[in-house]
Amino acid sequence: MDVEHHAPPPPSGPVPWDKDFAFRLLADMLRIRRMEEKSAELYGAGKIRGFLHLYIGEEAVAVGALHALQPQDNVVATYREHGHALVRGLSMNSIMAEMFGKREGCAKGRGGSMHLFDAATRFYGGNAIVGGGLPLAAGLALAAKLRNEDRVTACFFGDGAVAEGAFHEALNLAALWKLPVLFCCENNLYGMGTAIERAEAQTDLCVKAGSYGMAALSCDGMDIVDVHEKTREAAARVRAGEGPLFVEYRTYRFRAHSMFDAELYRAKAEVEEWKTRGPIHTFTARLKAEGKLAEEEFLALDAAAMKEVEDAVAYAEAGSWEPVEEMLADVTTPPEAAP
Amino acid sequence: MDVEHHAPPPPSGPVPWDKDFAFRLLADMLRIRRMEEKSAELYGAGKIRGFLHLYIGEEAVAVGALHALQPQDNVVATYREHGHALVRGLSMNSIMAEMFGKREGCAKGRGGSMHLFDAATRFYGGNAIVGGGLPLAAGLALAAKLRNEDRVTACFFGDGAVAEGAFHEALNLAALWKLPVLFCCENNLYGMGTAIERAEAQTDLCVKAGSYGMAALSCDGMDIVDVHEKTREAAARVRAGEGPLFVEYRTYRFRAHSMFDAELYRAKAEVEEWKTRGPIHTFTARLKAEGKLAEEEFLALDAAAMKEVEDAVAYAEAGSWEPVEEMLADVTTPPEAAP
Amino acid sequence: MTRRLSYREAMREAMREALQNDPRVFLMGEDVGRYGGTYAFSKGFLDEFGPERIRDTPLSELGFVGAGIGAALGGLRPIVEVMTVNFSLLALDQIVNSAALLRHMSGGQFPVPLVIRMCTGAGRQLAAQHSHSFEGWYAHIPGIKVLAPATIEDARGMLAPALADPDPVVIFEHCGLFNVEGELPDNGDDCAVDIASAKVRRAGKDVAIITYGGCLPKALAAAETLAQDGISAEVLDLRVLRPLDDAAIAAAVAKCRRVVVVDENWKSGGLAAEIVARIVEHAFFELDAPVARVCAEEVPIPYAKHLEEAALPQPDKIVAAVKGLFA
Amino acid sequence: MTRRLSYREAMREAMREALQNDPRVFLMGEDVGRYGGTYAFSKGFLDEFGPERIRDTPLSELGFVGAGIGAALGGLRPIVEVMTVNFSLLALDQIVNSAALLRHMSGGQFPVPLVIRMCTGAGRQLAAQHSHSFEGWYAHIPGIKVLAPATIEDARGMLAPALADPDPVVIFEHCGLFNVEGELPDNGDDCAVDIASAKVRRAGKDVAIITYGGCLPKALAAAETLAQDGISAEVLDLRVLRPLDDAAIAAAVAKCRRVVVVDENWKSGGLAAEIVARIVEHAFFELDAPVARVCAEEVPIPYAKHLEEAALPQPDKIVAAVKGLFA
Ligand SMILES: Cc1ncc(C[n+]2csc(CCOP(=O)(O)OP(=O)(O)O)c2C)c(N)n1
Ligand SMILES: Cc1ncc(C[n+]2csc(CCOP(=O)(O)OP(=O)(O)O)c2C)c(N)n1
Ligand SMILES: [Mg+2]
Ligand SMILES: [Mg+2]
Repeated sequence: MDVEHHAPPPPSGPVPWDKDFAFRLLADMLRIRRMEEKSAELYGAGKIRGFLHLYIGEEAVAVGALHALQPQDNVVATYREHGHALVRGLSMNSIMAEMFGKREGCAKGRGGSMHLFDAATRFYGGNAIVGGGLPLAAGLALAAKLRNEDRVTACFFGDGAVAEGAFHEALNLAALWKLPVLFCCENNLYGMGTAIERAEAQTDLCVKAGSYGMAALSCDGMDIVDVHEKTREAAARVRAGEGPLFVEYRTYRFRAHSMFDAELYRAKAEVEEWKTRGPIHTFTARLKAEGKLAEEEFLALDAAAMKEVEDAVAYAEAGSWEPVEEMLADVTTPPEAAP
Repeated sequence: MDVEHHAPPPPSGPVPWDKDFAFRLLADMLRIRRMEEKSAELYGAGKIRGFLHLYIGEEAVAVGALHALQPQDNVVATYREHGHALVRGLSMNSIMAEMFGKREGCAKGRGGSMHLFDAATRFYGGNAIVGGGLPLAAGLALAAKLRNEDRVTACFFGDGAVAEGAFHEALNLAALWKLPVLFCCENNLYGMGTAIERAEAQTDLCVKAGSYGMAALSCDGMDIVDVHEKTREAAARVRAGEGPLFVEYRTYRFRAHSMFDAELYRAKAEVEEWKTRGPIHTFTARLKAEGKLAEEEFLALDAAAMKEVEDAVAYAEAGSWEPVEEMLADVTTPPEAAP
Repeated sequence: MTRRLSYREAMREAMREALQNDPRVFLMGEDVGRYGGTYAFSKGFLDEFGPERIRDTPLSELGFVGAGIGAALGGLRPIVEVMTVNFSLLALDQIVNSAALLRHMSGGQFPVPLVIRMCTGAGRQLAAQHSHSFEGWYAHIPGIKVLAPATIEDARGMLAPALADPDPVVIFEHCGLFNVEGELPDNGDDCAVDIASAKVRRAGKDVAIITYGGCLPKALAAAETLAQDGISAEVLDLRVLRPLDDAAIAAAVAKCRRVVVVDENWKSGGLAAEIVARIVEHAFFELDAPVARVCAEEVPIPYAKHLEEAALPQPDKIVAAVKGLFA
Repeated sequence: MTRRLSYREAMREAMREALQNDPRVFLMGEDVGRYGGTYAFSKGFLDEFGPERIRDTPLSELGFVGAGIGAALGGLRPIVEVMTVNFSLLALDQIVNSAALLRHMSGGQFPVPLVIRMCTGAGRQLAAQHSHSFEGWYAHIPGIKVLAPATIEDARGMLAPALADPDPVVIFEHCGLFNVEGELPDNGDDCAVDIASAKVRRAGKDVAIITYGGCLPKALAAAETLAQDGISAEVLDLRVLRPLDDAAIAAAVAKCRRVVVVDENWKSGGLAAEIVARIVEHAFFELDAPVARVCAEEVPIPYAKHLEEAALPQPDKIVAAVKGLFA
């Protein structure tokens, strides 16, 4: 490999949260992790099909960031969005059913892994076009602004998306019009098999944000404390009307890009090094060191997560298939329903 | 008007060129100016049709920049490219004939004002899609690099193009791959009727170039000396293998965007202010002040330009129409000609 | 009572009305504000409605069309003007992959009530990159509605129902029509027309000329000429390019038994092909002759006037195609 | 003598050969290098040919396709891989407005000898945004050639002539075919096939099934079934989608007098419509029945397997369509 990516030093310093809050975030990371592990297994078993992009290793980002938002906020995500959907409030049942292609899924089984949606929690998907969500997010924020709504739009995307024209156009629009968007860049150092050094002439992504006159923060995406604290600050600034803000989360994907990836493009040692910085066990270790978490508490949280996964799988299994006759519904509004 | 654009102070300092070179550049500016004025008139008379974008006021840019290139270099331009084509070496006859739609035109009359082309001088057009030329330029430079050719590709585009995704993707590619491209941004402060302040969150375009890790220079596009000297330096750096370079020419369009523009978007006073900084008369004044140019010499250059225009019009008038039966030629290679 | 106005004035009036009636409506696009609209459709709007609702955009077709989709999801009713269909290629990903798919793909949760207007067509010597007609491509996309107002009435009346439609609607305005004038029935405020049906613009019995948009005047001119030669041509204006009005097409075929389809797309794979295919599927046995097409030649549209004219459908070509059916 | 290989291996071999034989050829696209190619088509190429010629690109479809055009103008022979047709919408402006138009618009001065390869089609439960089939759109564009290799022979043999072609060639590789295996005549190094003609893949006399790409195996399966019912179906593989082989289509019509056209585009405005329109224009009086189409349903292709299957052309639908012509 001609580029190497070393993991940052392990997070340190006190966890500035009360036990309850810390537990909620830890629980959410575990819920994602267990759901993802199960999903990989179910993919092997042929229950989940299509493309499946796992979030394992990156849990601190979605959990830390989404807990900094409020219920009225909008969320726009990518095809690697199971974790975001779950933390945003979609039931694991509806996510799992969606991945099974069942009608009880959050998109009736039409979308699958890459297209989770939920109007109730303002979760706008689930977009399988890299960069496709960024202009949408700018528009959602424009609507909020013109309607004088107290609403931040958080838009998640990867480092790979930064090279797309859509990124450029959306960031410029958002900055030009001072739209309340939080651009959440999950920099896991690779877009599929392409290391950021081979995709970006400028690998300091915060510099890029500056080229739109946009404020930017970078944080350690393996450290849920850093993620959450910085995102909270960032969201507050956006909410206060400062305009858009760019947050870079430096993170790492422990698994393959999708289920079809032989991982020829990165060294095993690099992956192993980052794994030692796994967001769940470093956070757990810190909480334990501070005496905020006992092993049995951890096990209880983990058991709950596993139970939830088990239930979700059962729910998905028991789900139904959308009848073929209904397939054409919702392509457009039926004429009779139109005003 | 809620934004104002003041002209920079008039250029000063000695003209660092010998008389011959200074005359050539002055002559080229005059050739463009007279050709453009005539074109406007011919548009009124219905001889030239379609869209016609005049370059009046911006002559120092094309003339100063293109005289910094070498014959083996590539040039990629926009729909406001009559001046570039002329300075690059296309005959005024072939340009005028093209605008008349005649077969003797540099694109057989198929392209018109926005689509001048010339393989002999490596003039790759004439592109009516804003930003469309930038990826092409990166590709031309990639070919030169892979073929080990001593060839710089100069790509002209406006401030408006900077907002396009094509700009972003092309600059990143060029910087990432260290391609020999000179990105020549003609910042005339407006994209059609939209002032740069309403199009770019970051109006310092050199900052944008920096976001691709690309070196950037800004120059006074109303001062042919500044344009030429900086472009020469820039081209030399690109030729030496430093990678791409971004040059901003701060200039101003004296005429309407095209022949259909009521110019509601800018104050007359602003236009008048910039006109006092016209590149031809300020350069003329400097040469005269230095004793390098006598009034009769100026008049002779101007007369020669007017004569060339007159001849070009006669040539175009006398030209022929491509027969309709040949219209389908060159859509693709005819099967018999294919290998 | 009628009043006379141009296509441009009609569309302008329609936009103004929409902006006045619904605070959720706003207009966004390149040069819609300070410049007054590329084709002067929105001149004066900036003063009347302010820069928040008459929103000049940077040159970022993908970005601002996508932002329009997001704004629609966020509760507004955007009118996004893409200057011309030529530049809409840059935005096509957002139109297809977001606007058109979202409602279905989300299980019905996210309809996108967006109107996209764009100028289309050739005929003004703007050369190859500025003379496209991609209506056929747009009409291929499930999830959107495609309109082509060809008359003053439709230019005036299609916008309101398009904005009321819960799904994305793309409106194609042919650049050759902007200065055409016509009479509009003085209905007070109710100018809305349906956006579901095709319309017979001239009744006839010997041949049906099926067309839309910028080719409608050419088809009508051809029908005049044909009348002098004793051929009675019906002219059907499709008006709505997706979903197509199959009943109206079938009725025209049943009545005339001979059909010429006219559009400005390149012939291969243009919208006319779809019309032919549908006629074959639904009314094959009612045809007395093959269905003919008069479309653009398969060439980048040239700048020179005589070549541009030769490349585009023209009344004489339509007349010749009709006569060919009687040969 | 024959040898057995997969579609993937065939295309891979063709690329390798091109890279070995012509130093002007290089491969560029997302993840063609370190990753080994999204579908493993270029695994090992990076080591063999180096990063200059096996060029990983950033996610910038418009940019790197445009760069491919420029590189072709600059004297190279690029093979640009757009990962899938879905993402090609982002590059469509460059393909239409530069690659396709340049030669004509420049008065013949600037041909663009470029090959663009892309994966197309549905059937792997990738849902709406990853299941498009826009071959019909590409086949609409004058100035480019469009190929759809459906067999091992064509996957192996179309690239060389495409690279030799002085104009842009777009090659659609259907994702459902990659693992299909077949025999290849062992011609030594000469694997090139023509890129001008359609080919009869199965001879028959009662009905012609006209198709291409990923639908070819489905058409052949349908023909088997029909044979059991006593209907002899000819299967014509178009192979070249632009320009279409009119003579081969006319021959199939003349022979069988009944036709079903099968493709995976959405029905309205898909390529099948063009085939129908041409048959009507050139062979109307030879038809014993209307031409039928079997295409994708007009719906964003759903993820769930049973829905995806229902949305796509299938052998049983082809069989039913054929039988409908005899009813
Ligand atoms: C426009 C587009 N091009 C290519 C792809 C194929 N693709 C899917 S994910 C991906 C990598 C994206 O990387 P990044 O943005 O860093 O996100 P990550 O997968 O690392 O989370 C690619 C190339 C796509 N889905 N969309
Ligand atoms: C992609 C695209 N969008 C819109 C247009 C219409 N248009 C032509 S020129 C222009 C302004 C471009 O401004 P700029 O890049 O600053 O160049 P200038 O005209 O000032 O030289 C616009 C909007 C176009 N030709 N292409
Ligand atoms: Mg990444
Ligand atoms: Mg400008």
